[in-house]
Amino acid sequence: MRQITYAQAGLEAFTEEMRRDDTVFHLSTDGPKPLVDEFGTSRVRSTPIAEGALTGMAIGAAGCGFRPIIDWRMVTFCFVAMDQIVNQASKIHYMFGGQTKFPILYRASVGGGTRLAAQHSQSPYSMFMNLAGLKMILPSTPYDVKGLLKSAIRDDNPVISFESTRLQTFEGEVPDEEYTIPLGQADIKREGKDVTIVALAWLVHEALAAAETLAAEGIDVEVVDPRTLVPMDAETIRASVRKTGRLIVADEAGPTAGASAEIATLVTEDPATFACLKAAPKRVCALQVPIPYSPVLEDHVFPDRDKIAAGVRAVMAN
Amino acid sequence: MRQITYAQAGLEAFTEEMRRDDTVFHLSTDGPKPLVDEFGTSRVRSTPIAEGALTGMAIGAAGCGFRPIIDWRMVTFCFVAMDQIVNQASKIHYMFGGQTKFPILYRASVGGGTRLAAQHSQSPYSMFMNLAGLKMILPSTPYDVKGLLKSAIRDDNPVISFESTRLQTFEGEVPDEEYTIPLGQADIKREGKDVTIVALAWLVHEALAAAETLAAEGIDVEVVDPRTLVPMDAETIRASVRKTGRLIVADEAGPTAGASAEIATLVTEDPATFACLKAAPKRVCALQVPIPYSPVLEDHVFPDRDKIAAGVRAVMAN
Amino acid sequence: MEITPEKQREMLRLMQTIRRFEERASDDYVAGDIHGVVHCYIGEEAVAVGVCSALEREDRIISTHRGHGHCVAKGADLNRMMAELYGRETGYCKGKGGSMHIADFNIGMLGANGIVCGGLSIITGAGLAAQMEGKGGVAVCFFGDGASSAGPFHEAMNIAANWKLPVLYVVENNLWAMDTSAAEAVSVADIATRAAGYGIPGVIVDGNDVLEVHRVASEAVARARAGEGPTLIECKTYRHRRHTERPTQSDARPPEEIAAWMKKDPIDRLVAHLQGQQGQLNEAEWGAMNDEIMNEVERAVEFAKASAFPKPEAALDDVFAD
Amino acid sequence: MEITPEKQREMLRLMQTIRRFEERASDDYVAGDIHGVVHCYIGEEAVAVGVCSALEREDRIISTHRGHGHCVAKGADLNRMMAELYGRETGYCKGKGGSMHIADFNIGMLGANGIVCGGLSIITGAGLAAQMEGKGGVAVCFFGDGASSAGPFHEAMNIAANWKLPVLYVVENNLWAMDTSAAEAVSVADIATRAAGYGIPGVIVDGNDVLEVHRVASEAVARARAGEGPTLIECKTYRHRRHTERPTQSDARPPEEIAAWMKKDPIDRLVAHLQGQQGQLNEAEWGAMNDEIMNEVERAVEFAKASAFPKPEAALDDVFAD
Ligand SMILES: Cc1ncc(C[n+]2csc(CCOP(=O)(O)OP(=O)(O)O)c2C)c(N)n1
Ligand SMILES: Cc1ncc(C[n+]2csc(CCOP(=O)(O)OP(=O)(O)O)c2C)c(N)n1
Ligand SMILES: [Mg+2]
Ligand SMILES: [Mg+2]
Repeated sequence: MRQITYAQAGLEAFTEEMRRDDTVFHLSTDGPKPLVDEFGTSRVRSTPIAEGALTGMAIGAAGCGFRPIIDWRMVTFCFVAMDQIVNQASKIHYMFGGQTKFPILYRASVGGGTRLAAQHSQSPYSMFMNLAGLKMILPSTPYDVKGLLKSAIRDDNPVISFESTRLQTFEGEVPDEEYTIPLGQADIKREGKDVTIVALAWLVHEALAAAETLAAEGIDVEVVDPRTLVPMDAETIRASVRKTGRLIVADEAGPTAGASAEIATLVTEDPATFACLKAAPKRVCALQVPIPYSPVLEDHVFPDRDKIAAGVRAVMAN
Repeated sequence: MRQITYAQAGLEAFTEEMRRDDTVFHLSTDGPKPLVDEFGTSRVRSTPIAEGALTGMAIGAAGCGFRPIIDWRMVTFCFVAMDQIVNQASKIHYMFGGQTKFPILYRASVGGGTRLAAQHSQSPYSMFMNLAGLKMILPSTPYDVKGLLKSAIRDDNPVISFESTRLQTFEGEVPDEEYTIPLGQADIKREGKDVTIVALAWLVHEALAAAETLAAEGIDVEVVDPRTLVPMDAETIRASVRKTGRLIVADEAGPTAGASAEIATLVTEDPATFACLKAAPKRVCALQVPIPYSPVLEDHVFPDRDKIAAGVRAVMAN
Repeated sequence: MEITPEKQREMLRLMQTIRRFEERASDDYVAGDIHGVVHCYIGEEAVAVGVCSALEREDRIISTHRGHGHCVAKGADLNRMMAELYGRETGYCKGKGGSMHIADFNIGMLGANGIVCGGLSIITGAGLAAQMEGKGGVAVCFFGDGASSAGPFHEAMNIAANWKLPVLYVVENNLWAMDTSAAEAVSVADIATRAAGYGIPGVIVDGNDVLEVHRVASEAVARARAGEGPTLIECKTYRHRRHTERPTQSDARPPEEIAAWMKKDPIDRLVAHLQGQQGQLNEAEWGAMNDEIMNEVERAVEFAKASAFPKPEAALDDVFAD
Repeated sequence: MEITPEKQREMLRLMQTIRRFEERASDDYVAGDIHGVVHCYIGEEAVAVGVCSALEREDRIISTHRGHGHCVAKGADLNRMMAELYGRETGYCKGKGGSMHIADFNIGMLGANGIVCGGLSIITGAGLAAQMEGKGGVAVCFFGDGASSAGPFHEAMNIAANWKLPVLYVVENNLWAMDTSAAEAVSVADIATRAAGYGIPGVIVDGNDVLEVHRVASEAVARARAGEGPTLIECKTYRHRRHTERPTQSDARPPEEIAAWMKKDPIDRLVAHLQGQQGQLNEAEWGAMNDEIMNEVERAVEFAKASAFPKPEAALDDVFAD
């Protein structure tokens, strides 16, 4: 099968969906050239630097029957749009009693490792998870990003796509044929029986690398990729932990009230799964600090395959 | 000892600290009358409805040696200020290498039960917990709110005080003498040996009421009030659970990636505490929905003493 | 452009409907049948009615926390409005929204909004939708003097001006934002002044003169439909009542100021106009119109009271569309 | 007010220092010694230097993602700047900030800022602090044409105007925000036009003429110190380079436009001015000044390279002040 990058796969999803449905349009600062070239500046608009306005405009246009895509670019820039996200987009369908649909795709890059320091290195998806009313995807492969983005664009709700900066150039197999991946289905990226690593985004690949190392040590690791954060496929994760009895959650975000805390709690609060736990669950996350610039500092902050492997060994020792 | 309301206790904290320190000043839409009367409109300013500007202005003034208090009023209104909170206030001390202090108090009311519907009924503290660089208090009594607010105003960092709407008129003992409560110390509001309820804000009182009911059923409940969300006093909570072996977390916010998930995970990920757990921990939280207006709907959404008691019974049955 | 006497009487009927509806809502709020908060539009009716009577059903509007007037002016059903205030399942939002969140997308009413300045970006998106639809539709944003100092105002005006979006930005300058005066909060005397900074027309109008409001709005609508872009319309008006109907609600406004504005009541003014110069409304007709409106409001209350509360479990519905 | 030849030469020295510092930073970035991203100010030096030379050390400024120029103009130490770019513990931020976050509160430099329009509210707070301190201090905000379309601009201008805060809002209109032109993004030809909407002076100045910038800034500073409130100053200028120094960085600007602006280079212009009419700088002096600056930059690089990287565990420090 052909190999394309994660970034290319995302672009394909947008292109195909814009061809398929005239009501899809795209707003962002500096509209992406391939989309402008194909669809023109009326459907692919370069905007002033006013992400709050764009985010709200999407709501208005969606309520009028369109399917806007708003690319915030870095997740950092969506914080100027937080009122529109928290107070409007996440609640509007509900507080109006479901009378109208608001199909919107918001898109943001997340993560660090780029030496861009605190403001430009963030993975704040859990902030949005606590809200009710937003769906969220966090794909880890070119295949997943394309299939999930297509479902997200077709979904009748506001969906945020968080896409890892570190994965933009990552290559993987993507079929020529059309396909979609339903929101809310976790994917078991590797089967194993001794310990479950629930890994998010870039850390899926670090977890798979750690699994190789650990296999050589006789530890058989299962790697589960939730792919969608809301709705979360708790059952796939719990079933894995019921099988292995051990849980590691690996996330590029800090641990505190993170997606990692939610995943750990979904596992431990389920009595049947709790009963199968052989050891305390463990989060392998970024240190709970803003992200520093200097390479020596930044590398110290983020989890990676070695820290995951160390976490697994610790959990196996319990 | 004299009894005063939660709201009055907060006002006393502000008044005393403004008397004590000339660099403390106050910005909000519609400046509070008692403070305006005592300190004048230069130190207690009524502002245009531009919470983003106020939030950022606090950073600038703090960096110049002042100790601003910004009252966002409802937490809802701080989402227009989220860029200043997330990208500036939480990171600025760190990303500038600690060269200057930014002592700021941000204040917000949280919670529901007021029939104000989705936009005006929110408890989103966990959104801020995932950030690093902000301290946060969530007091449950007049005594705590006064003592914690005084510490927060004196703290050299940005601190957010989340104050429960339902508690504004709640009365409790507050001494005439000056006192402060250090940030980061949980308080055991009731001792017990069978089950630990970690309850937040208004739910502390619901948990205490549930504890009375359960005592009659022979269940001895310990109620722990973290009081401060960041830094969280994990050790007091863990020690309680090591004693009781059972954990309920009661929160007016929705569960997903909430403070409740963090507290549950702090307990379960600690091997020594995990080893003492006799049952799966349980969250008793709001339903994961925006808050509806109609009383029948709203009452269905929030946790209360009955739901807490039911949660305890379920955990005891495991 | 002449406004026919029929149309003027229709405007009067809508203005009086807003007033009677809200008087009743306030009473029932204080009595405990309506919950949360109620913000009355009374005194400002000429703005909503003057503007909306310049629109077609297909045109879209967005409102504020003070939203009943805009709903009624755009043609909303009083029964479903009142049922929403009463928290019943027959309400516009099935009881999920209440006073601050009434919407009716079928009549182009994109919702009241509890966030000050929260509607500006949303309606600008509706303006973009209208432009992309290419059917000559128009979008109208109502907002307060208080909202005009918030950032989203600036972003929306700049974008709408850039793209010549068919939007009317109607600022209801009632001189106060809660207890803060526009004189304190807004750095210029006239908010319409700010239009020049976006290269678009800024018009000031007596917001208590429904015919003037209608005229100004009609011109802006014509500009918008012709593809000439947005207009900022500042309506000078006043609320007769405190910020909310809460019995504890403070009010910092000078009594003389209130008294002076009560004399400029927009309904009295239109009645006088119709009765006087034109002789188009006699006392009996006006009385009959008022009775009819009172009946309509009463029927709305009865409808609300006869309607069921939603089932508690309905709280779990409508989080997501499926 | 005359600007003495000494002062003009000092301005020249600062402008040339900015340029040489950034040329070197760019080289070392491409070579891989500096990480993340570097935005060069080259071409716009007259703005930072013209404005900052109208300030006292106690006055405060805030900057943008394109911040080196403002740092140097306000008197920052090249060694600590370069060490920060190199990610060393001797850097201004101990290696935590990098190019986008250099600050030096001791000289009133409140920081570069990676968020477009992120500085406006912060500096307005510094303006409030200056007003409350009552020592006649002034606060200056540098920001781009792109930033001027964002909401915080509006909120800050309105508040500063209301409270007559001693603030200069200096918009560096370099005609582009990344690949989007001001012509597309800003709905008026001159951003300074917007000042009228706040009731404050709006001044347009040739941002490549350091003496004119200095004159305009001095007037605004005098107004601010006298308690007369803020001024919006629009400096028309241009960046010589692409948005960032990333080898892959796109550039949508027409080559002719770039070429035309290269001819208006602010440094060439001041050199010609000093050499020509006034005869205040001969070729040898200029050469010597340049050599000195090159040495200073070289020493900064040596300082940076000789400095240690922070210890990895230092990542855990400075989350909170204690
Ligand atoms: C962002 C935000 N801040 C504060 C509030 C609280 N609030 C509700 S209405 C109001 C005053 C609004 O004044 P204005 O815009 O003039 O409208 P009016 O009430 O006069 O119709 C305020 C401050 C809010 N709803 N949203
Ligand atoms: C809120 C926000 N949105 C987007 C960006 C990405 N970004 C960085 S610089 C820039 C262009 C800024 O243009 P301008 O303000 O004119 O400054 P210039 O680069 O021309 O100096 C953009 C869009 C950002 N940093 N912050
Ligand atoms: Mg008002
Ligand atoms: Mg620019």
